[in-house]
Amino acid sequence: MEATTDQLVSIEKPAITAPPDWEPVIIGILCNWCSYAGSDLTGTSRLQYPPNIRIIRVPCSSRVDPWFLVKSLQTTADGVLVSGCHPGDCHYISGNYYARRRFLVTKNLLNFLGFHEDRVQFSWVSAAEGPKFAKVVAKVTEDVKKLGPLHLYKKENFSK
Amino acid sequence: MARVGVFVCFCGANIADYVDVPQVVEEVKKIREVKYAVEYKYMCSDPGQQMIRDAIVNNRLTSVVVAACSPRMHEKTFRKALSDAGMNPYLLEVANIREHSSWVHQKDKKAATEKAMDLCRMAVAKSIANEQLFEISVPVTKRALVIGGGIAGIQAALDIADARIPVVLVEKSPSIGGKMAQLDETFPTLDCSQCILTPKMVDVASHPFIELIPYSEVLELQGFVGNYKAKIRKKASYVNFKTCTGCGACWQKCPVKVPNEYNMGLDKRRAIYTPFPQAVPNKPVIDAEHCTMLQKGKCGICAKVCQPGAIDYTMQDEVIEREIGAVVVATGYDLWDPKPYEEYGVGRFKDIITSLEFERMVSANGPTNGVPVRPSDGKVPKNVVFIKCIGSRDEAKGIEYCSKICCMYTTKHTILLHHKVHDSHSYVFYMDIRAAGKGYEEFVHKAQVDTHATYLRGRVSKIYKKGDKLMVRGEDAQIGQVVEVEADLVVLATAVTSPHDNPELARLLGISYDKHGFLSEAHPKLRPVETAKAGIFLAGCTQAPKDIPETVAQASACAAKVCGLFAGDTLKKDPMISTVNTEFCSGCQNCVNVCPYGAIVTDEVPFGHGSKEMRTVAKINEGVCQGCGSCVAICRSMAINLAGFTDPQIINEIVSI
Amino acid sequence: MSFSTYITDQAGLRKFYEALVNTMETYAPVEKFGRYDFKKVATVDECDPDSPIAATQSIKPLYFPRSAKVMKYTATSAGTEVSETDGDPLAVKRAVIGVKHCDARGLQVLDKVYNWDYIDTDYQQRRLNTILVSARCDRAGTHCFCTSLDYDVENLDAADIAIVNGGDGKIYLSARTQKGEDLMKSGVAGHLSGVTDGSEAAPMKKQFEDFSASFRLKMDYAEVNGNLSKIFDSPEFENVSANCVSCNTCAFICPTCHCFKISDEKIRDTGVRYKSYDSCNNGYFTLMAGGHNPRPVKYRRWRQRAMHKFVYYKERFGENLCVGCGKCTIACPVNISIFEVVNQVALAPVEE
Amino acid sequence: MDYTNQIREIATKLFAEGKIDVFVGYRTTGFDGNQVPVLINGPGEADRLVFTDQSVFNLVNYLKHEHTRRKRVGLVVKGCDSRSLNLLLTEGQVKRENLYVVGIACEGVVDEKGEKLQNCTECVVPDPVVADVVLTPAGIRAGTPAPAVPKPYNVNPDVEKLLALPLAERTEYFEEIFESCIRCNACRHSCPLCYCAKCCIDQETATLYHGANTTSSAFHALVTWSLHLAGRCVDCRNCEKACPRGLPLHLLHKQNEQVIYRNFQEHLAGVVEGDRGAFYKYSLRDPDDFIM
Repeated sequence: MEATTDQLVSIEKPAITAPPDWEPVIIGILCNWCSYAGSDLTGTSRLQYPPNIRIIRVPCSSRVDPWFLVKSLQTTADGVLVSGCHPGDCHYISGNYYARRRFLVTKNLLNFLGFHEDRVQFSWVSAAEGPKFAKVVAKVTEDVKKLGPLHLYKKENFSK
Repeated sequence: MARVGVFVCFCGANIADYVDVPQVVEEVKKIREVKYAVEYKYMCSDPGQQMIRDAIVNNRLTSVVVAACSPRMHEKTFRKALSDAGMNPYLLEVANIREHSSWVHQKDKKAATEKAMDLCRMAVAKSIANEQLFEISVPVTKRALVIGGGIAGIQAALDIADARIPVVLVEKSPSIGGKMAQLDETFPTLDCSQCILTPKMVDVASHPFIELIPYSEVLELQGFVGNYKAKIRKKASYVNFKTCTGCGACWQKCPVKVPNEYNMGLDKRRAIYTPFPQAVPNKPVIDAEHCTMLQKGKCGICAKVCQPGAIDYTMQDEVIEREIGAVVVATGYDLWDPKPYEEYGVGRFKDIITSLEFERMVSANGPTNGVPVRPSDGKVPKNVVFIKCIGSRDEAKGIEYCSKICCMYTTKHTILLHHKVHDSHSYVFYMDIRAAGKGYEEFVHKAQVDTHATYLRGRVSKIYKKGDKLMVRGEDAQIGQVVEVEADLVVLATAVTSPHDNPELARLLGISYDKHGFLSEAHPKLRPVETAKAGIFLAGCTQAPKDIPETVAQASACAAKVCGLFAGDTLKKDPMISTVNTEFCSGCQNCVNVCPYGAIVTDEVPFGHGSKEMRTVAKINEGVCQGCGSCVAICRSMAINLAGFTDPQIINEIVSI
Repeated sequence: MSFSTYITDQAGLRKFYEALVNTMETYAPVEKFGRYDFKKVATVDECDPDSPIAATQSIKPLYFPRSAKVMKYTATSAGTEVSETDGDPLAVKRAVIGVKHCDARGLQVLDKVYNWDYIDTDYQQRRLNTILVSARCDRAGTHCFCTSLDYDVENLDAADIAIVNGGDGKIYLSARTQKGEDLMKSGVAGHLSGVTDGSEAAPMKKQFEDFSASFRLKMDYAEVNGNLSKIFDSPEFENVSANCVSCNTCAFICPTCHCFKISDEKIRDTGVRYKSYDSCNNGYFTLMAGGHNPRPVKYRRWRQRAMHKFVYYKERFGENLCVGCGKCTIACPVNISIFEVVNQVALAPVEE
Repeated sequence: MDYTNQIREIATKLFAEGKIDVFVGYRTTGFDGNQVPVLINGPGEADRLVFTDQSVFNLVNYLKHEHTRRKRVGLVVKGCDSRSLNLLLTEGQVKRENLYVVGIACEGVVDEKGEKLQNCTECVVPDPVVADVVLTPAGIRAGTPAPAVPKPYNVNPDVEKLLALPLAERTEYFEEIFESCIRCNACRHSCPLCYCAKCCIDQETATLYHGANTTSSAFHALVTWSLHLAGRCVDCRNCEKACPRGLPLHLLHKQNEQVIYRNFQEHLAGVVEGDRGAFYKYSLRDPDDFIM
């Protein structure tokens, strides 16, 4: 089947077909107060989601320096999810607003440089949104799985 | 080299059923820095903690990783175990293999196990970069500031002061008492509002630990928990409270008449006035806006009649400073202006009044001495229509929330009307009757039986005038028909809104507020009286609409929080806060700009070793910093780091997956 | 011992290049973003052997790469396993064409330091396996001053095979080393005719004379070198370095700068140790672990750069650590010329 | 555009009045019409100063050097330069009272071939936003308050062209850039806004993570660096001119600038006094649709 123009436009280089048993690694950077608590709620509610995500806890989405995303994509991750409190709900009053600006620019820049836009995704997940967290992780995992392994600008000693 | 101990928990079957724990232990043993790894049934149990303590001592561990449930659950438990073994508690990392692995990947043991291994590896890598941290002690000024002198502020101030902690009570108006002082009787017991409130007001005035500053407002709050400095503006009252005896000669003689706020403008007060007879302090103030002496320099009667000579027309606003350790915000509420209900003729028809106006009328000390009358002609009304949810639960015209108290006070009003005008009849248009509370449902039920009030479920669509009557057209949803009621008086149960100046207050206090202007609590369930800013607490309707018992309960809770805060001589604070490496700080002050708490100030350091020339750098105020890390991520020079979440720690996690 | 010389024309030279490219791995200047860098080429068309000196990166990276893997290691509780890195891609048999003579000359200077004290075997291996085909320029560039330095520019022995424009469409290819001679004999020069009568000497001499007459920049090396060694404390260093932006570019593109730093990149248990370029113009270059920095200010770093190039290296190895290629001047964002710097400092009137 | 005489006069006068210790301007190198920055220490050297449409380098860069730190400095700024100066003032790196700013009502500068530079053709604020005096074709006018009326915003054709390419082709293009980068950090050092004592892209600062001089490390360094300049970059292109590999670094900055301009209330760096850049403030109306 031939790819449509739209697909062509968004196919990453190099388009490598993943080995059959390949599973993507997603790094999830979650704020402690909303999204991490939400992910805990997903656990306590026993809601199942794909096991590809590795969660890193930070106090607030505003703690997330864009170079964490770059570093993740360059080393171990095939995709990154950053999640924080909904606008207005920030435990630290305004952190997520600053973060939101940085994320938009970072996401656009990475896409400009050749990363598919689904490699870096963001979500607002509140402490009450356990089901949403499960959905978000499922979506990110599926998106990244479709894209295949990430090879752009990987560190040389990357192997897994 | 780092020596890490890893303790993997079975959590009974919670983890062990879905994660191959022994395999995880085998895997982490392969990590170079891991010198000890073990699994156990319940790591959080006493024997489990003992294992950790023993291993720390026996294996000279430099950091500890516990792979178990969420760190939000047992981080504190395990930190304590580390402390007990003589290790710095912040050398602990928790790998969350229960909420993040075993519970969410129950169908795939292999994947869950692999994920658990990765999570352990990440925690080990992070723990290697962990540093010893020490709790921060902050000295405390044991004095509380209560903003607002309504029932919430009064209760909080009294409770705190009773614990022998000095309180500064700031009230905007000339007297404390707030909205409750305007009420006649209170639901559901119908006890007299004044009777239960005024003793408390008097207590406030006479309490040795309360400094009451009426007719004033907070201008500025600087500092941090335990160490705030408040600037308070005392508005010029033009009356020297020290010499004034409160005899009342001045206001009796004052020729200027002004609508009386206390009575909702239904009668007049003078330009020099005490808001109401039981006011505390019972000293008059001059309303400068209306005083002819202050406006035009003519009159001066009050000064002439004042025997103690307490009138001082030259008085200026005065700004005073108080050092305080905690703040209770109790600024109460405003009532929603029903103007948008044009179809009701609000503003056009004099005989449509608000509930608080009705409340004043039926109050014995009100403008009509307790008899409800029609504002248009002064006649006593026979048919009164009460309309609920004016503004409340109305996204189109008002606000979407329920104001919570209107159902109950409207019920009370039907009773009061029945008491005052025996041959009257009440009609109540309502959407729902929300009577959740002790004795509330019974109260509503009793009122319906006693007063024979007609309850009509439905919205009023229009009010128009017919003769001197008001015709209220609405729907009775229960019979599915349009009904029209001929009313002498219509009473609107207007919604409770946040005080209009709450946003401004929130900004000066550095706390947040919601889209309706109500101040935000730190956690809707578990921290309902704290704000996100340490040392600032919320009482009463400033946080959300609530009735008197709830308000009083919250105020007492605030007092308990304040007393708890002041229990020691110093405050202990989580050390996971930002630190500045002044060597690399370039002094751009972007962090100062971004910090939501104003926790970053500037400092001067020498340019180089021994240099006399100074340069500006950032400095974290340890007491204020809450550890959000906003400053860390925006610091281009990488001069700021957040203890517990440093760049090396996070990068170690990323690269060790 | 003398090696053979061949005569040809532009077409023959190109054929020779083509033969080289077909015979072995060949590196040549390839244009990208308006600048040239030596890259592996599959055909002569990809490259421009006559690339302008100003826009061309030196051949240093072919011997001393920007970042070389020193080792790879895996550290687990079972112990640390160090593995040599995979085969050195730069140590295979290869030829480099389009080299300027100053570049080739730079390698001779570098040889000294790489054969001293610690013998860098990687460098030696790369050097041994590489055939340098260098051309002498016909005209000096704006910032060139190679003839001003204390070595025999006429001597082309830095290259294995030297190419000189003999005028009248004639081009001379002469083998200068045994390596070069062997290559020429191996067949790549099959289409060329050898010169046996010594007739190349006169045109080559003339080309050199024309070349050396084309220099804008000339200095008295002996005086500069002599003065510099005496004026360490000259305030002039501060003036000449005033508009330097401390950007390090000069060192990174210099054919003779050879300072490096060691860094690790680690993922999980596996790490790679790299040896990468560093620059003495970098403020952190001399920062010590305890926080002391002997060269915290710009002029001290510039002094170090000038003195190392024109005095210290000379004292130790008998060679000047600058070959006069002028690349640094062109690359410099504010066009600071090391020629001007050393002249200005060395010839500034000394205050009594 | 030739203000050589006026600048010499101003510099001489400033030195004579004792208002400055050093003057930062341009001089010719004597060949190719090439101009380089020069720091003048006294009125005697004022005749070395020139200013023409070849005065390209953003001299604000020199305000971060130790040479000018303790001194009162006179300097020449064009429109874009003045925006970077504005940022340095806001970020407390220089004190306004120590500066005498000679603004140029810039008509655009040219490259070696005499062609107007791309950033000049796209320039939004050609008039200096900070200046004591402004040299205009009509004569000298007082500099403050400078009328900073941005011209219509121009998107960068290079960025747009790349954005229209399929992802893989774009990647190929950028891979060559990152592969060519030699991590000399000339870009960072020639940037007027990169004054940090410790830079995130200095190999020294993160030896464990991106210390090497490889393509992947160059990617990391340039991306991080451009994000630190996002919302601050004034498009003077000092970095691009400094790059010894000729890399089109403006692509990164322009891409960020365009995203910021489009999404954050048409934010332009350094135009408004006191504005710290797009990342140091926020609006409740910022786009949220890219977040799940």
